[in-house]
Amino acid sequence: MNLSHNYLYAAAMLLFCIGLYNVIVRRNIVKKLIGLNIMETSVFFFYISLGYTRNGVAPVAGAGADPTRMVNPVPQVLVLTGIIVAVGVTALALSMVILLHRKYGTLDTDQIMRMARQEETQAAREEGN
Amino acid sequence: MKRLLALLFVAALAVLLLFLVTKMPSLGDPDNPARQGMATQYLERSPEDTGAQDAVTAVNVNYRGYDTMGKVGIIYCALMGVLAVLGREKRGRIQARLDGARVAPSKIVEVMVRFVIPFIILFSAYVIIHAEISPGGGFQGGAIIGASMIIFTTIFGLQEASRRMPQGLRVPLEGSAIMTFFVLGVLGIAGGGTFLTYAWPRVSTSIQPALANWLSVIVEMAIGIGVGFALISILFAMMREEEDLEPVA
Amino acid sequence: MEPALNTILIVLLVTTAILATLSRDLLAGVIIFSVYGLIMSLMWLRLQAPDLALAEAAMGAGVTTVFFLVTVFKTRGRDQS
Amino acid sequence: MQGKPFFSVIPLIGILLPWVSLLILTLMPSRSRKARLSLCFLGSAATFVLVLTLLPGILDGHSYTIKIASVVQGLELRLTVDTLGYYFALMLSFLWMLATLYSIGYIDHKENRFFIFMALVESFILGCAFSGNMFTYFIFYELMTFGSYPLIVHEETREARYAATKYLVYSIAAGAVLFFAVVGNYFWGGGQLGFGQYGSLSLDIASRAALTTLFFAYLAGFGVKAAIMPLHGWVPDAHPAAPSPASALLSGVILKAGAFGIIRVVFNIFGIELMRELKVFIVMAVLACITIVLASLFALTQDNLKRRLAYSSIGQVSYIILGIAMLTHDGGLGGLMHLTHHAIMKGCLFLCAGVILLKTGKRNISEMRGIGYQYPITMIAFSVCALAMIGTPPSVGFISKWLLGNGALEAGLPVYIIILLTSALLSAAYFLPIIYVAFFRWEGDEIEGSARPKLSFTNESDYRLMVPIIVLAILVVIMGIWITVPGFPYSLVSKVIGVIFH
Amino acid sequence: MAIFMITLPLLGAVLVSIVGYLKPHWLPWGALVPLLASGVLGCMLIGRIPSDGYISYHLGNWSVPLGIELRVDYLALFLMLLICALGLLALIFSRRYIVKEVSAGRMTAYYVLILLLSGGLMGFVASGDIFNLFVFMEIVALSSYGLVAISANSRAVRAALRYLLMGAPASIIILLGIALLYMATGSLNMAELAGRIGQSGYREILIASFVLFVVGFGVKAALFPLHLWLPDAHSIAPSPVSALLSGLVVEVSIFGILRIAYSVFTPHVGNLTSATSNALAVLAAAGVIFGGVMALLQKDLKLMLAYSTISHVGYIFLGLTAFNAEGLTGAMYHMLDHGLAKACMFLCAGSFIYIKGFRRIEDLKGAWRQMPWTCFAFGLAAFSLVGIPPTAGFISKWYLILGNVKAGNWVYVVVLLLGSLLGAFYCFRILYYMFFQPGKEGAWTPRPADVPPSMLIPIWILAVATVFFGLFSGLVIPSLLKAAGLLI
Repeated sequence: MNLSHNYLYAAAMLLFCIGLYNVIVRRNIVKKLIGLNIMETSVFFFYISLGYTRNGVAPVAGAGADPTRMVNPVPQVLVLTGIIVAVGVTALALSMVILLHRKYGTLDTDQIMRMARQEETQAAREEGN
Repeated sequence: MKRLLALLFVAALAVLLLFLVTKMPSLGDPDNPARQGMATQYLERSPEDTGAQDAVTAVNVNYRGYDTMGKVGIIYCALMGVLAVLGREKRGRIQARLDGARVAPSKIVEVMVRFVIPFIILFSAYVIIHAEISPGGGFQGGAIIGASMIIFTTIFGLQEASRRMPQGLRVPLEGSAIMTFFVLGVLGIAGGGTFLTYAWPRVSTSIQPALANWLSVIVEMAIGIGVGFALISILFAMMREEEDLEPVA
Repeated sequence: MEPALNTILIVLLVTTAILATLSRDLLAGVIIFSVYGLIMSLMWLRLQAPDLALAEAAMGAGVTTVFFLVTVFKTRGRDQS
Repeated sequence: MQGKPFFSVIPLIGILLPWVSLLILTLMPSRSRKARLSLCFLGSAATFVLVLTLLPGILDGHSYTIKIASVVQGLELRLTVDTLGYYFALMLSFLWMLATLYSIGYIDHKENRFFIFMALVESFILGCAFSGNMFTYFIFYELMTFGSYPLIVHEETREARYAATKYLVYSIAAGAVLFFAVVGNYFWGGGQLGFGQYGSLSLDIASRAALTTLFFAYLAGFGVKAAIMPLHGWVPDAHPAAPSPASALLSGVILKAGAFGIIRVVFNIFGIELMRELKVFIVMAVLACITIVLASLFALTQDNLKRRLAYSSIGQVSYIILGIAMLTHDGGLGGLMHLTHHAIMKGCLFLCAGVILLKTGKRNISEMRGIGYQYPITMIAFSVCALAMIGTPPSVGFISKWLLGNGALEAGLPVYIIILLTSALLSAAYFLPIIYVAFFRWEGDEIEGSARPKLSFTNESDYRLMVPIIVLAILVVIMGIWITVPGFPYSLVSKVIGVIFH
Repeated sequence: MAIFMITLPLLGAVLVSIVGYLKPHWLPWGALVPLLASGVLGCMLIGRIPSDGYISYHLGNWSVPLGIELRVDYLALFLMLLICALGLLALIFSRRYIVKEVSAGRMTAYYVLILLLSGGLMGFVASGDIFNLFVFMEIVALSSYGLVAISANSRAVRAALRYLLMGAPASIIILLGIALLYMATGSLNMAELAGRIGQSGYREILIASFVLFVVGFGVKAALFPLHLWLPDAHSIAPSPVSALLSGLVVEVSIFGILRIAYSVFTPHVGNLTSATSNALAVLAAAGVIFGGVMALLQKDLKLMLAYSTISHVGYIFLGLTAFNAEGLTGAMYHMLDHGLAKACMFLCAGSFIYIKGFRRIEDLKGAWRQMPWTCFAFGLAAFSLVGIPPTAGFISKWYLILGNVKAGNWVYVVVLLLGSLLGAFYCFRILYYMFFQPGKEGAWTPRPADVPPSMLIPIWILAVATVFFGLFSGLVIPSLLKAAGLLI
């Protein structure tokens, strides 16, 4: 039960943390999204490695492969869903990024927030007078 | 400062997770809990239950077909979300005056692409239909269809692409997967089973596996078409230029 | 399976994951990310998950990367103008 | 109660009847003022008559009940007319009828809103009187709280807004505490909230600490409305700010709703044995005494007439609390009867103050020299009620004080009598000056030998204002002389008290 | 039957998109049909559920470990009906309103997304398979991102992107939690999991997965420290969407935690999760106070409503963490009350925007002269939100406090009372402005000129429903109590 034996799990967790760090720290939205995708793939990696069995074969019958040596198909199915979700979320987020870039001409979250604050204050001033 | 805090937080998280890893069942052990229970049943029963050699496809389409319906719904959601943000293009073709997608045209490339794309589509059809006995399936095939169209678009530009695939064609096909699922579900109920039953209890047990097999092939094809066209529409929406930022449905 | 190759792949994965967001240039980052996806699909192939390898290669590495590229190009074009 | 309650829809009708005038006002907001408002008066009068029809049955010791809705078994919205509740209902519907008549002559702007909320609050507070369990009582009590907000804010001057907001803040806070009390009662009482028997809680279903907490939660929750001393802050602001009929109802009925809640808690929820067991009644009594004395002292310092009256109501309501807290036969009798007595007296006083305010616009007592000569009937009524407040026989005030005194002796605590006498003296000290100023001073009397003005009955105001005042003033005396007339407080209260202190 | 309640809106979404391509002006009517149908089905389902259990529906005729199971108990059916009702009312409201905030080209997407949202919510509630739960949660999440961004101005897109950047990691975290759960037990079906968690030897992994679930769903449900996305998203989205997000999405995410905490990690193995649920309760209490105070400080009406949502999420969590039938019933009933009342208030805010474009609270001074009906409905909803008898909010608060009194955690009782005090203050401030304050001259016409009936009717249905479910809570409460008792 030690790390060296579960090194695949450990790697998945490591990647997860890297992705999370990117999501938190990066100021560029596209980089945030890349980090997001890294997180997701790491979780998928975790799934697949927990489905793996020692010197197993792909869960495809025929060619006389016996079911006892096959790897666990369930995590693979779940991961398929995960991949779909990842693509969908990424596409949606990127479309938002494109729109934001049309409005603000930048991808930097801090700059966007600054501009937004300026907008707010201007709007408030206009309401004032 | 913020970076440092984040780093510390993530590092702490990493330590926790690695500690967790040490508590996990050993990797690839044939008798850890995950391998027991339904997994073995799937592996043993899937060929004669569903007539599909590939256990993943069997589980994906047949045992957990409801999930797959959900997946199609997710892609459809993503498409609608993109359209909600960027808006769909005008009826008919996209007037791509300043077409950012188009690269400098070169005769050879165009000929190559014209030549290659049919084969790509053929390959995707193979991936979809052969999912029963070999790796692959509707989603992968759909993605490949989408990829081929992406190549086409990058070479010939949005205008041409949207002429080949007008909105009137895409709108119904995007949702085809969900509709197919619904129809098959109702058929399953009509066939004496419950929603999304492929091996209808009403028909004789001898042809049930074949029936399930064919129905799942249909499902895979529907998924492929739906996912492919959803991806294409997303791509078009993202490639459209600012000129028609405010579209009319 | 021999863990050595897996270890190499994991090292590659981690390096690409780190590099993907370090580079100034978004385009390079996206390309590195697609490389990451391809290595990941290779890894899954070695873990006896061919369906997933295919899916990841087509979707994770393929379609997602294309979306990223489109975004990068569009945003780029604006920055210059 | 004795005997099983009969099913009857009359309570429900009684609660819904005031809504008639609400419907009238909302459906025809701009028809002739006279027609609309007299219809409203008819609505409240009809309510009073309806309540009156129940009198014989109640005197025979019956009680009527109807279930409106139920959440789960035992936790239900139920109206039950028992003797105690009927007593309160009779008093309030009578007073309400008079106040409605009065406000037709008094209210001059936004009368639609005012009358709508008058009707609403009447129906809600009737619900309080008729409620068959603490759950129902709490519901109607809260509704009454929020319904009476527009009555206080009606003038929409700054002080009116301030007073109303203060009132709302106090009431909401109290409502939260009360909410906890009711939930706790439901929990510790094992789902028992009914007023069916005298004392549904007992020490063998809940711990002493829990019950004590519960009691103080109730006391704090109702104490805000009943204006027990640390919680009385909203009263002196609300009464002057509100229009006079509203303030008459405030001190006559709405303060009483709090007191009535405490009566319910003491007699029906806890029961006197448990009260004696828990020793909490001492705290009640002490608070009440403090309130009585301090309120009278505060009243002395006020020059604003309605403010002075407000402080005096604070003190008078505590008479009721004190009487309950004595836990003796006569004490309870006096306290319960004072509920009505004070309502009549103070209602009449506020209405008189309203007439003066309306006619002369004078708020302060120091400005009222010789007012008795311009408005003799009003001021005579005022003086009658004032004397009754002080406790001079023959009047209702004397009756309740006498009974309270007996109760004090019965409880073996003569200190209460001292308190009562002190407050009587103090109330004499703050009521007699008004009468003096009204009748024995006049404009320019500091000049030697200036003739005192003649009594002039000409500039008395019209019947809508005068009738309620006169009726109330007469009642103050009559009720003080013929005590045992059926329908008068004694006939009803003595039943309840007799059952409780058998 | 239940399956059609879920799939009809999904199918309807596709058909509506085609309708939107062919006949755009049929959209508002076409979108009503699927939800209406599933609502009718739900009403037919009411009697069918055995009072001591649930309907279990095996999809594809596969027995439990193999296939996916739907299980509809009274709690689930209760929420599904709420979803249908609110979705329908929001759609009816949208017909006239939405042109104010959404450009014509996005109309189709709007209606399709609302249908997908309702279908996903119902699927989420009814699912008895933990991974299926995740799938439908993703449908809900994606459609809500899209709906927040639908007005496609910069503020909306910013809010949506923020929502997405917090929501997507949350769903990844939930995915990881599912992985750990599956790793430790080897099952995905909730009932089976509940059985296996007992014997499973991997305590640490189970605890970790529970924590991950709580964090993930906590983000979706805007649990106190994870609420950062909520105020923007809920206040900037178009009003019917805000109504759905505040009235349904948040509640249903809490229902997800309820499923995890009660159906999967049953309270019998509470020793696994007690520490986490105590932490949950503390956070919820903090959220109640924080949301209330922030709501008091707001100037923007919809922003204030959004913050009060945070506070009410705290209420519901406090009901859950009481771990007894009364608390659970209070939580469920508060979901109903908050759903109705908050949706009504958001729709009222929408009609103020529709008439005058007013968003700030000061602008509402004297509003009732022009819009009496809207203002009175708002008042009713506010009463219900504060919990003044005899509205539904009163009953739910009754049971929340009763549950906490029973559980003996007095601190939370005090917190609940304080929360309702705060709620009273921030609601009555608005009512005071509306009814007892003279408006700025020219702000409101003295003659009543209210919103069109197609917007007024949904508002009033909601407002009356709050009172109705307060008076006649006897229709719902007993079955809720029984169902909750079964879960304990």
